[in-house]
Amino acid sequence: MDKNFAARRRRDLIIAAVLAVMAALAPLFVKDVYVQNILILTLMYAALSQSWNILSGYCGQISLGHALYFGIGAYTTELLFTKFGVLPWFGMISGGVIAALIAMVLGYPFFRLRGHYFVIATIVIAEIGLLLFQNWDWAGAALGITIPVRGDSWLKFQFLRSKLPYFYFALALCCLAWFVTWWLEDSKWGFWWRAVKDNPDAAESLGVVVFNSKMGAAAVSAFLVAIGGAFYAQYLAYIDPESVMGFQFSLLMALPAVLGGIGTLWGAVLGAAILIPMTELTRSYIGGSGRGVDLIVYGTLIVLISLALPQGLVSLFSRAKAKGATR
Amino acid sequence: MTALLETRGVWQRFGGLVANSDVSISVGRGEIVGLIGPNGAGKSTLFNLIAGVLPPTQGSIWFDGQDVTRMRAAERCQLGVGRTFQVVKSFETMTVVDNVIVGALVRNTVMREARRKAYEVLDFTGLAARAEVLASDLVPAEKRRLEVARALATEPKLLLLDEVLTGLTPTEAQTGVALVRKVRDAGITVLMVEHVMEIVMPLVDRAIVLDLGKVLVEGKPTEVVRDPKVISAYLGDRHAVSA
Amino acid sequence: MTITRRDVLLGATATAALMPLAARAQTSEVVIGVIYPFSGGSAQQGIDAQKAYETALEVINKDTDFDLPLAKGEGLPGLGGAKVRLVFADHQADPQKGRAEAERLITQEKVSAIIGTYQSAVAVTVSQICERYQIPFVSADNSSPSLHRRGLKYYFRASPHDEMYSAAMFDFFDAMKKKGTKIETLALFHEDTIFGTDSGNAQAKIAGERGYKIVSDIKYRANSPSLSAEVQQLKTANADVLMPSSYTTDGILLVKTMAELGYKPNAIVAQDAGFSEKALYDAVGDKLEGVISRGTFSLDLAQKRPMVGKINEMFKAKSGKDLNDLTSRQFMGLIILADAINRAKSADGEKIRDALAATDIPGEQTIMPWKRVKFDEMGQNNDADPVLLQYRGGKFVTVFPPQAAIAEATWPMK
Amino acid sequence: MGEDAVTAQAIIQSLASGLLMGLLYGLIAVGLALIFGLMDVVNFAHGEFLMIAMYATFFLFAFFAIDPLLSAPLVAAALFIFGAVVYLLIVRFAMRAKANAGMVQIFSTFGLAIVMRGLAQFFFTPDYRSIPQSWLGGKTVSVAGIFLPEPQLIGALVSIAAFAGLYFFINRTDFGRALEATREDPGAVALVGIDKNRVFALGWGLGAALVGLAGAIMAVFFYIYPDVGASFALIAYVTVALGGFGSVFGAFAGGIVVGLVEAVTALVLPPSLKSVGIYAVYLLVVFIRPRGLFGSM
Repeated sequence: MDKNFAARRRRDLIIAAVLAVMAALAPLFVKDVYVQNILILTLMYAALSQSWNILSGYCGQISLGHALYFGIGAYTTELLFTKFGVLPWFGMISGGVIAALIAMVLGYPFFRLRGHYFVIATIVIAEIGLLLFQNWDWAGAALGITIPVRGDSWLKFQFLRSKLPYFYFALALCCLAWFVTWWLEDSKWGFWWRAVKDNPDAAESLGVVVFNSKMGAAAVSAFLVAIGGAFYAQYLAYIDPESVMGFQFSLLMALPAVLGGIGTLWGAVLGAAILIPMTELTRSYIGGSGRGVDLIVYGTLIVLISLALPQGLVSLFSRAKAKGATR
Repeated sequence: MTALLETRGVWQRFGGLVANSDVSISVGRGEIVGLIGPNGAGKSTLFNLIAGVLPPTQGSIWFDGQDVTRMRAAERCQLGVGRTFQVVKSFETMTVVDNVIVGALVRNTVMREARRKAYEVLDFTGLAARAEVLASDLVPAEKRRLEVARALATEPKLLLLDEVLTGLTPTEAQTGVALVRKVRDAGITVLMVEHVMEIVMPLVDRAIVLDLGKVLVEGKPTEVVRDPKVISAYLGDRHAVSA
Repeated sequence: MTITRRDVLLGATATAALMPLAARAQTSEVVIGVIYPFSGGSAQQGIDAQKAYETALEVINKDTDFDLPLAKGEGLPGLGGAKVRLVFADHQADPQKGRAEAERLITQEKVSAIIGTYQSAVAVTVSQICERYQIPFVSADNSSPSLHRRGLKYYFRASPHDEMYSAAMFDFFDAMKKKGTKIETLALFHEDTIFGTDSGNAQAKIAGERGYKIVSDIKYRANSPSLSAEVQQLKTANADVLMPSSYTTDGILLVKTMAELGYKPNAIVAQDAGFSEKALYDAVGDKLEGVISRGTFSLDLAQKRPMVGKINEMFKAKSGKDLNDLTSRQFMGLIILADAINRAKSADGEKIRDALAATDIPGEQTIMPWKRVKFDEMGQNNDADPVLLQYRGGKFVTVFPPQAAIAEATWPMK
Repeated sequence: MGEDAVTAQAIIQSLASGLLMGLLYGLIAVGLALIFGLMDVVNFAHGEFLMIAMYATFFLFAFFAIDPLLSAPLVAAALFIFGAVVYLLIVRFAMRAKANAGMVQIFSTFGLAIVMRGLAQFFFTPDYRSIPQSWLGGKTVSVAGIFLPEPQLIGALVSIAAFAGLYFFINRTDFGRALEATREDPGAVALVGIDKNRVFALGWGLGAALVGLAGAIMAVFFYIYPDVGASFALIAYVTVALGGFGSVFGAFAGGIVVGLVEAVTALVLPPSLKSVGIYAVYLLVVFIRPRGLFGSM
């Protein structure tokens, strides 16, 4: 039994390594920048969703307000860069730390809330953040911040035409988020989180400090999401409150994990790999009609997947495996 | 030698309702103590006060020579108080062994150690064959057993059992009784709450009877069952007698 | 007739594969990317824009006898009669999506230039991408003044921005004051987006310079469920002129709420947007008799220039609406862009850019009341004169500036 | 002195407008509260239900010249059917999910919201509609300089009547009792021969009908387009959560609180931040009472 478990962990790691290498080689074959852009977004949302999954999937605290941390990452990086000349690499880390701190401060009152009260509180706090940035003149208010792009530079993490640096950063972020999840899954924290999600009272009786567990999950999750936000800001070279803190980001972080399989190691990656190219392609190739057909397709898919596969697309794989095992 | 667990003049009030009034009990090391009483006697409240679910309104609770009155459940667990729940609270989406690992992590920070410990406890409680099954797929008796296994994995000095034997078939109850003895033989003190006297009396070394939130009688089970106060308390509660 | 996306894709790939780069300059068609919101809250603007561009395309590609660049004869004579083809893309009001679509249009569809975008935030990222790929971006209908001040080489805007519009409003106030009308206090009412913020800032600045007192400066959240509190404050301030910068939705709610709370200002001078939309007047036109909106287009021009009326008919046949401030700018934007491509005699971005920079079209050869089209070093046309239009008896009448006006402004409004 | 009078009047006007709007918020939100109370499901397509109701009112007006006041019952009836159908086609299956039940509910109704927006755009075009002339539209009652717009005034009365009716219905009718019983123990009612699915479908119908009523009144003074629901969705959720999920009276109280807080915030902060006031009050309330004002603990 014990060996099965170790073998499964090793297998996951090997699959991830193979996928990462394959992804790293993809730009050799994909020269089209439009497709490269889709790949970058897919990797970014996979990373974001994987990070969201830590708090909401593993620890069970469903947040629909992670856009707040995404926006904080983006704004910290770009405010530091444009106002004080701080390199985005430092800004990125600062953004992550600030987001983690804010997540913990918010955690104090928030983690007393349960169920829908918690979900709505997360939506509301992100909305407050959005409104504050929208009215904060020093941070550009609605006009946002345009990042001056002067030329290719690793130091400033900006590139005129080449998408490869962004691609590899997104890939690295995705690998990092996946690896953190993989590592935490078989750790004290991972077990605590799942216990807290399933039954906080029982967890408490087994020596799990439920509150601290939630705080830990929130901090890790917010940190990684903020790094994603910083990346997005650098990639876009322009941010405004709506386009980095809008509710749609909170949803886009949750959706891949939910569709792929919430609280699972592979759910977020699988979900993003299907969802993001689909949204991009439906918009590009049927969205121009102005008839809303892309919305109909997209929405129907969400309804169908969530009804047919409540445990997400990964359950297709485990089902197949379970069949194989009984044979 | 001091008692392992002591409650000193514990009161618990819920609004106007007094659930425990001036309860002072003690549990010695290596004992199996039964906490019994009719419905509404305040057993569960006292149990929860000892487990640290909520602090008492008044009085103090001492464990292993320490005042734990203000400690939360998780901290008491770290000191060596393990408990089960009357209504089972398994981690339904986790496997049986993973459930137990959560408990084992209190004393083992290295995952490999915790896992080894978990399998050890599963062997001890006779659940080893079900280790890889999801907790939600267990039958009720197995779930009760899992509760005990999880608590044992925390390597407690005191194990609090909340009606683990109630509602089981005679055979299941027999296995349960055997398990409790085995636990005591392993050197763990047991405090068990039971509603129905017949099941526990042969098992416990000492029984404490609560009625109307107060300690009514305390002593050897054979003496307690014959005590007229106990009989009248239980007679007032027909339900228990017929059960 | 619609060309499916796949056809376009196949076509573009085939073209790219079969022709060496040099030969492509002599291609028989020039592709221009058009980026608008086609889904989401402002999809209607995208759909209207599409009709305006299709109208312009007809003028360019077919033989018409308007006094517009490229109207006579078919296609672009400078490229051997090459036809212009448009590729539409949906940005859903999201700067990231706008950017992705711009990149796709440039690299996959091989567009020679891009035109768009309605939302200013999207214009920011789209123009950045165009700059990186050295493809001209024509900002047809964005009015945010910050757009052309970013040192971009490939950015062009033929129509006025909000500072020019606002200046025109204050010129009008000055003129009215000279005639003895009392205009001392102003109330600003603008939404919290780029458009509203820029507009509000510009108006506050000019008001300060010219000695008008702003008694109420209300920034509100776009698409709020209620504007009662805001209107209440406007009513309390009771300024001589109310100056709203709102899109259609909030415009409708504003006017209805004003009526409900019994607020009737002496005059409303609006920063276009919602106040040039048919939907707004369908909804609350009866309460807007005498409202003044800035614009850069007026159907009155048809009296002087008959082609304006004819082009309006062409557009109306497609969309069921009259040309308005937005759709006229979109129409003109494409004509100006196509004219530059024609003069560049090339589909190459850099050559088109140089041709755009050299543009000099006299005002008479546009459908606008402009002096001419000539871009400054930042790509802004400073000769695009705004006009002020007053809504009277169900249509707009030009009331300012005097050279374009066909009537005196009615003040106060009814 | 004169200044003060103006200010006092402005404050009273703000509070009056806030109260009227609040009662409407309550009416918009109560369907959500009802459905949640019945079966612990939050309908994330609630804003889109409102949108459909507004379109229905608009088309009844545009094609048959039926005034919104008259069409309100028709719209409510249509929404009743719509709500029941949504339950039978989607929510019923969402509730069967063994794992991640909460997630499945959230995202299946959320997906439905996107589909509804897409369909609205497809069939009704994204153009902005509104009802230019109606019996109530643009009319105002003025009392001592305080203006009470008739659409909102009637809306507030309808809201109070609806809440009273709902109270009566839940407490005094057989179906209401069945609803209560099912909510307390869906397993047990099956034993008494009540079909759980039927009760739930009717509950969804009733919830949707109430939104229908709200939509018909909103259509008098609000604009209509496919995304209009988004403006109200979050307000409705906050209203329900503030009052306490599942509590019909809570939705009523929550609506009033939201309306008043919105009005007061706009007096003290820049109006663009007025929803911050609502959100802050929500957070404050749930930090003190984690189940909202009237939620059961």
